[in-house]
Amino acid sequence: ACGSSSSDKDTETKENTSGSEGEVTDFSIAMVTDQGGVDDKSFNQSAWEGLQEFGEENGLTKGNGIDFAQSNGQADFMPNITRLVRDEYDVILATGFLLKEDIQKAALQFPDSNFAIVDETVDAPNAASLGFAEHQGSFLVGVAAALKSETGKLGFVGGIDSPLIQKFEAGFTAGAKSVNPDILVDVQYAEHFSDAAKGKLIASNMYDNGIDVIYHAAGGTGNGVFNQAKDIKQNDPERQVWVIGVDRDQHEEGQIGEHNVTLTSMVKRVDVAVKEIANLGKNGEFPGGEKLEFGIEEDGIAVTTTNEEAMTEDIIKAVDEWQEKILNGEVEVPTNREELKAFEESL
Amino acid sequence: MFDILQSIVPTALFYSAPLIFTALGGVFSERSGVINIGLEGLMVMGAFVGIVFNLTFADVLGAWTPWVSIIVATAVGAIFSIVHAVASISFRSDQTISGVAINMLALGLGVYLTKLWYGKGQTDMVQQPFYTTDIPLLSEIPIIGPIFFQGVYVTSYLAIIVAFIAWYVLYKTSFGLRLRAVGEHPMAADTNGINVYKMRYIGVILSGALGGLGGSVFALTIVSNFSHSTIVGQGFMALAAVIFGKWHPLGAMGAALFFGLAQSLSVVGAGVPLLADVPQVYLLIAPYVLTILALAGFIGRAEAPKASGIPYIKGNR
Amino acid sequence: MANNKRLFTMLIPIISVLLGLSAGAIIMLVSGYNPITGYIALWNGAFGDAYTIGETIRRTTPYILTGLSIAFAFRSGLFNIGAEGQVIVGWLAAIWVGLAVDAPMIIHLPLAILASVTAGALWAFVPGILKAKLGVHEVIVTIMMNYIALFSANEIIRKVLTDGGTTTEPIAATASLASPWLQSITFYSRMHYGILIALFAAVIMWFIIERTTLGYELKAVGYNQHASKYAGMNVSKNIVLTMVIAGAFAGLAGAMEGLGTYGTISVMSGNINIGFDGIAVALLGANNPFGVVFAAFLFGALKEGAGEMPTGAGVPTELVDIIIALIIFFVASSYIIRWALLRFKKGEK
Amino acid sequence: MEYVIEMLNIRKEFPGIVANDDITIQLRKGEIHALLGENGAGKSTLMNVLFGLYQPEKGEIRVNGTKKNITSPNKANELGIGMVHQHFMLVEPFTVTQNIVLGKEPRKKTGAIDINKARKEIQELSDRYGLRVDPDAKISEISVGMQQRVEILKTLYRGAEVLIFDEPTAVLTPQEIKELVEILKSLTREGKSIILITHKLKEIMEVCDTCTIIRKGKGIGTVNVAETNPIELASLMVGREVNFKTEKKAAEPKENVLEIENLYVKDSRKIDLVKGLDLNIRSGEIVGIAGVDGNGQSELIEAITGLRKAKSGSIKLKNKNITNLSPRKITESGVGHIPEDRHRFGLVLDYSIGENIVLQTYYKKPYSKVKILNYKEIYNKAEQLIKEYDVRTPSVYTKARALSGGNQQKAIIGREVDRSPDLLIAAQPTRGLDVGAIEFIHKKLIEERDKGKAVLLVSFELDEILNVSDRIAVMFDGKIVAIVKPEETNEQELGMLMAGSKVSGIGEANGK
Ligand SMILES: Nc1ncnc2c1ncn2[C@@H]1O[C@H](COP(=O)(O)OP(=O)(O)OP(=O)(O)O)[C@@H](O)[C@H]1O
Ligand SMILES: Nc1ncnc2c1ncn2[C@@H]1O[C@H](COP(=O)(O)OP(=O)(O)OP(=O)(O)O)[C@@H](O)[C@H]1O
Ligand SMILES: [Mg+2]
Ligand SMILES: [Mg+2]
Repeated sequence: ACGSSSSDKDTETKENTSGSEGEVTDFSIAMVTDQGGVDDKSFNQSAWEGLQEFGEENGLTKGNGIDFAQSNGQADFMPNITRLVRDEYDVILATGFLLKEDIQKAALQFPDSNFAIVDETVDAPNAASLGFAEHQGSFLVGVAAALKSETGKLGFVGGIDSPLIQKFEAGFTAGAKSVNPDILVDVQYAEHFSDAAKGKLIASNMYDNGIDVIYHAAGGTGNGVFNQAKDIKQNDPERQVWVIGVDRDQHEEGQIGEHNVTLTSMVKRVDVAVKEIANLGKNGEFPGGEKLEFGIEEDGIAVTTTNEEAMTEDIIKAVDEWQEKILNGEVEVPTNREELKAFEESL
Repeated sequence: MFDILQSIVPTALFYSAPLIFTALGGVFSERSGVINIGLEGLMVMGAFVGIVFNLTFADVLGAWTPWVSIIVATAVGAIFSIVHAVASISFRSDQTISGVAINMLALGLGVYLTKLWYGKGQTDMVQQPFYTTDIPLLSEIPIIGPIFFQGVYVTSYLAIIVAFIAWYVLYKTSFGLRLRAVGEHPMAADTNGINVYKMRYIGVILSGALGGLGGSVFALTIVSNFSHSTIVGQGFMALAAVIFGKWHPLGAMGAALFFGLAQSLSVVGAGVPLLADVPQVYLLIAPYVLTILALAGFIGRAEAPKASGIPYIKGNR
Repeated sequence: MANNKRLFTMLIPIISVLLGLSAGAIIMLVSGYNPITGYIALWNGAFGDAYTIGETIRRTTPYILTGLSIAFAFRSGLFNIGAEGQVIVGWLAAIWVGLAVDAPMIIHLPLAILASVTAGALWAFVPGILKAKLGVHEVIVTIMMNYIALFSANEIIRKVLTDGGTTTEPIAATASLASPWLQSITFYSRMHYGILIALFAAVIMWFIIERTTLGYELKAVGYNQHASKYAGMNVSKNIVLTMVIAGAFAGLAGAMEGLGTYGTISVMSGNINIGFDGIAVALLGANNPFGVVFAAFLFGALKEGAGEMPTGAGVPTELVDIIIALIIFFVASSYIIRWALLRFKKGEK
Repeated sequence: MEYVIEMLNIRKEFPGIVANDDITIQLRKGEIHALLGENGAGKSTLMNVLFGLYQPEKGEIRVNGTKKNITSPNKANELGIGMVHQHFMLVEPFTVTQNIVLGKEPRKKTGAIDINKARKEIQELSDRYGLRVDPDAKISEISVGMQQRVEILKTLYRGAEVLIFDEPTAVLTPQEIKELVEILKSLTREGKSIILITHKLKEIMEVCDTCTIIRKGKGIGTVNVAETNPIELASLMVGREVNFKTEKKAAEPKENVLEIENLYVKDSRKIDLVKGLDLNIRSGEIVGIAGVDGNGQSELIEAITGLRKAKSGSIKLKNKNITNLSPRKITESGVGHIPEDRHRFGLVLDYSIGENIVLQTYYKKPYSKVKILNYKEIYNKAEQLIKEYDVRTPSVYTKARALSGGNQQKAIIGREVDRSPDLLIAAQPTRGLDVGAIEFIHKKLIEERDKGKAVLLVSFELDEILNVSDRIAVMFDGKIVAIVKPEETNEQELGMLMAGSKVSGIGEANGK
């Protein structure tokens, strides 16, 4: 979730700039990571993969048409953006809501460059905002969770209480209640994206209280949730405890012996969004001043089914049905607590 | 009530265990007269080594991996702390400065090596972390058993046992007497034929070992991987536990348990109907406010070992 | 003799920096990087052009202030690990005033700065009064206050300064330290007038410590509380005052970030580290105000330059943390450097 | 081969100073050998060399005729050399037993210290040499005298044959000194040999067999105590004639300066130590308080100076009530205080001499204006005072820490007297100082009296009390139990009064 998800600084993937092959374009695009590197197995990584794919298709390589600048903290954002402006990239892409202010400022300062930001909205004629319909994905994993739950109690662990994470919370709750209006959803925020201990404490408390599926949107704090679920599984393989991953497929994190506690993951296809904006830019159609939302329809959001054992036919079928309802507008997924309230009342 | 205890106590225990180990390390170091602000760095080093070793040798060692990992982390922590020892004992550097440098060095080194070896800023999750168990026999005691001995990490009890060992060593053995003497009045110890430098080296190295142990236990029970944000302030909480516990092993243990309990309560509290309407921020800050209140209310003044912080120079008064 | 001493105080930091950089070069060599490209990247990242110089100065600014905060407390024998929390509340207060007040710059800006100073001072007052009246160790209380500051600030940003959001609106221009002129000469770096405030604060600290009766009392209390009491000084008052002034410096550092660099405040996930780094800055600067300025600049340059190392040379930025840590060790172990220098000199004769 | 210890032509340098320059001292078995010299002459340094704390640049040390290299205190212990340091080497939070066995602990099989065995061994030693201690008491809870006995036991426990005492009597009360003398004698009876550093010539005459004198780092020679006298010793040591009897005119006391009525003060353990004390001092007189340590003297002074709260009663200075005012208010009302513990209270050791000179006046003109210090004035004042009071220091910028105890004391006295307070309190003002410095300080106190000031002198040295005071108030159990005139009493009588026994004819007096 959340741009500031745990985060790691990165190492350079040591690729050398070499002559490019294939069809060459003089379009160039570079990205600034939020607090994390392009190998964070999350957000930044996904964005960089999108750029690389774009590069492959267009004969661009790192340092030669595509590039990234890594930020280790808030203090690095602006220097990185400015450096890329000075290096005359056509489009400068920022991954994560943390960069909002800086991109906003840069867009006004450098009217001749184009900017794009993932996960936030900025207001400038030369900047595009790339949003995701996280609520839609969260709705679908909510459906899966409700169907999987035997106790009728679900948990949601958020990183920092913020509009973005509330979108996950609202979507998840709405999805769960759509399946089972009586289901209970316990919502807790760790107020930290990298406090695994807190995550574990919350998860432990939730599982103790009979919750059997927890959806986390908490970055590194989620590690603690996985650990607690796996610990329970280790001691009692029969017990049904599940975690729902976020941002990317967190199947690997859930593996414990022959079991896997990751029910599913709500994947944000940042790569899809990034590739799209790159292509638009290349074709001279940069959507400056616009706000693009990548939802289920645009392939921007996906629900994984890697855990075949857990995601039974029934569940997948139900998820598909609800997905259809979202696509055809039958269901309007709430994006915040107020809308959620209205949604619940309408059930 | 019983249910609440049964959920609070084991969580408090797992939260506290790494702090107990590390704080005990701090007690040894400071009792020998060397301030150790570098506990955070020692934990980082322990977490790093514990995770890397675990990842590397899980295939070979199987179920023994976490145990061997924490032993290795203990050893590496001990070796790493020699840097602090050399600087602050032999080179007479300001002990606070040296400790701050330890913190920066450990984090820098840990993340640098992670990037060098794994090509990314964080490691994968280990496949062989610690798991909770029921302690044989004890867990069958009625009432007490389920609360204290079911679904707990063995490392939590190891921490408590180590605290009692530390107390025995510091207060009952001649080694402990000498170590404390060196921290109170090094010149008196020196004129009694005790090698002040040697004792202080031992004190610091013990803190490195226990800090490394604490860090690796934290990583292998709670986080499962290593990155720059694996240890974020636990070392400083351990330092607070040292002072809170008045530089006494059992006091430090008590303080660490107090922190664990407070954290656990703040999480459990969110689910208690009575507290449901209390804004979450109050529960979040409650553990820290409680600590301050406890200190102000009834723990009060605590005296550090007299000579701590002062490099010993032979012949100087 | 006296000459020697002065020479050594000058030489030791320089030797330490050189030793730290050499150690960094060795580490790069061992890990298969080219140290020369590595250091060229570091240099370019810090001083490569007007822009990076501007950013280096911007980064130095809050370091100076947190360094001063911790150094000031140390001079009175107190350890302020709480600069971190004091920065947060200072930052918050500055933004609050920046957003809430409507006034011409001549009133608005000083008011916002004053708010940050007051907030930092109040935050440090708590450990100060507990230490003075109840003897509670300031280290624990300041650590706890850091967490309280973090969580409370986040809550206030969400509930008061925004409508459930994570970042506030930018402050009014009348409360901003940002300078279009400074930005234009540094290719839109975020350098702002705060550096002048920070340097001025260093002078103030020097003046308080070295020239005023207050400084005389604070140092006396730091050295020997019994003698201070005997001399008729109010030890409790001095402890509280020291913490309050230290907190004021740290709060001001928050204003630098809030009014100068960012113009906003965002919900924070964990430490912002300006306060913790301030400990190293203070110690590196030997708790002397001008030493602190020098150390902050070194710190700022290394940290700023580090950003260029991965792109410029493929070296992980953490190398710089290692180098800084080693420099601190070398400075701290000046005794051994002194000893080596003396041997070297004797050998020459 | 008759010498147990020989230190031959020892030279020891410190940066910028030669502390020992070609000094020789030879100790016979079973004798008590005095080491005499002014403050800073190099006595402690020489003994630290013998004890292995310092390595000499030149010279050799022989133990029982064989040359030895004493590289550490451990080595010295092995060679049977023990030292009782001037500043006790005791770990305060530890018990007596723990301090004695530290470093050589009897152990049980479990690795734990065998405290019972240790206690037994200590009991045996203490019985044998008459060294009464409470094995289970904490050091912080026992008297200075007992602390010293612990130090002696420490050396004996380690099998010392040669014992070095560095100014053992400086901190003791007359009673305790008497006990110590007995202990020294019993040690030599048991065949131990002793080197004794002391500034008190009377003690040398009383217990020592030989005496080696050093002056400014150089050995002056060794004399047989039986063949010399105090006057000769003093002039050998100082290099000039020394006056023993302080010259003074009769006092001319005038109005009351200090009036204390029914004062009660608690100590840090919350026990009443001053219990209904009455005392008055008039201008132009020196009142000496005689008493055994621990009878409330320190608490009395701290209450007068505002460092400790009085529980009840009143303290008036020139008719103004100063009870429980802040130390600053009291100082400003005209009280000067030469504190008992100069390192703890008297000086900020890390401040320069100059900065220490203005410790109570820094906030006043001309040393500061509108809270800004004027260092020129401060150092001018300091220059003036170090000249006037003969403070030997490289400069006024030197840290107080680097000065010898005597010179530190002179700086404090200069500072306090120069403020010209109406009441000057001098607590143990000459403790640890050489005769020259003592003479100087006594002269200054009397000068103040003659200027019409009131002086309160607290001292454990009955000599000092008898020589300097115009009236002697005997303090016992928190009260003044008698007021006597120095010319109408003697040490024996004072000793009895101090021990709490009433002497006929004097009875109880309240000083009114
Ligand atoms: N560690 C040291 N470093 C530098 N100078 C020293 C040191 N120890 C002693 N001195 C100096 O050596 C000289 C001799 O000191 P020493 O302590 O031997 O004198 P002392 O005869 O014991 O004096 P006192 O009667 O005051 O105890 C003094 O000038 C003192 O300042
Ligand atoms: N590092 C040092 N540098 C300079 N002088 C020193 C140093 N260490 C000790 N001294 C001096 O050495 C002398 C010997 O110390 P000693 O223990 O004999 O104390 P002292 O002079 O008798 O004072 P006091 O009796 O008040 O403690 C003192 O004058 C002390 O100031
Ligand atoms: Mg001496
Ligand atoms: Mg002396």
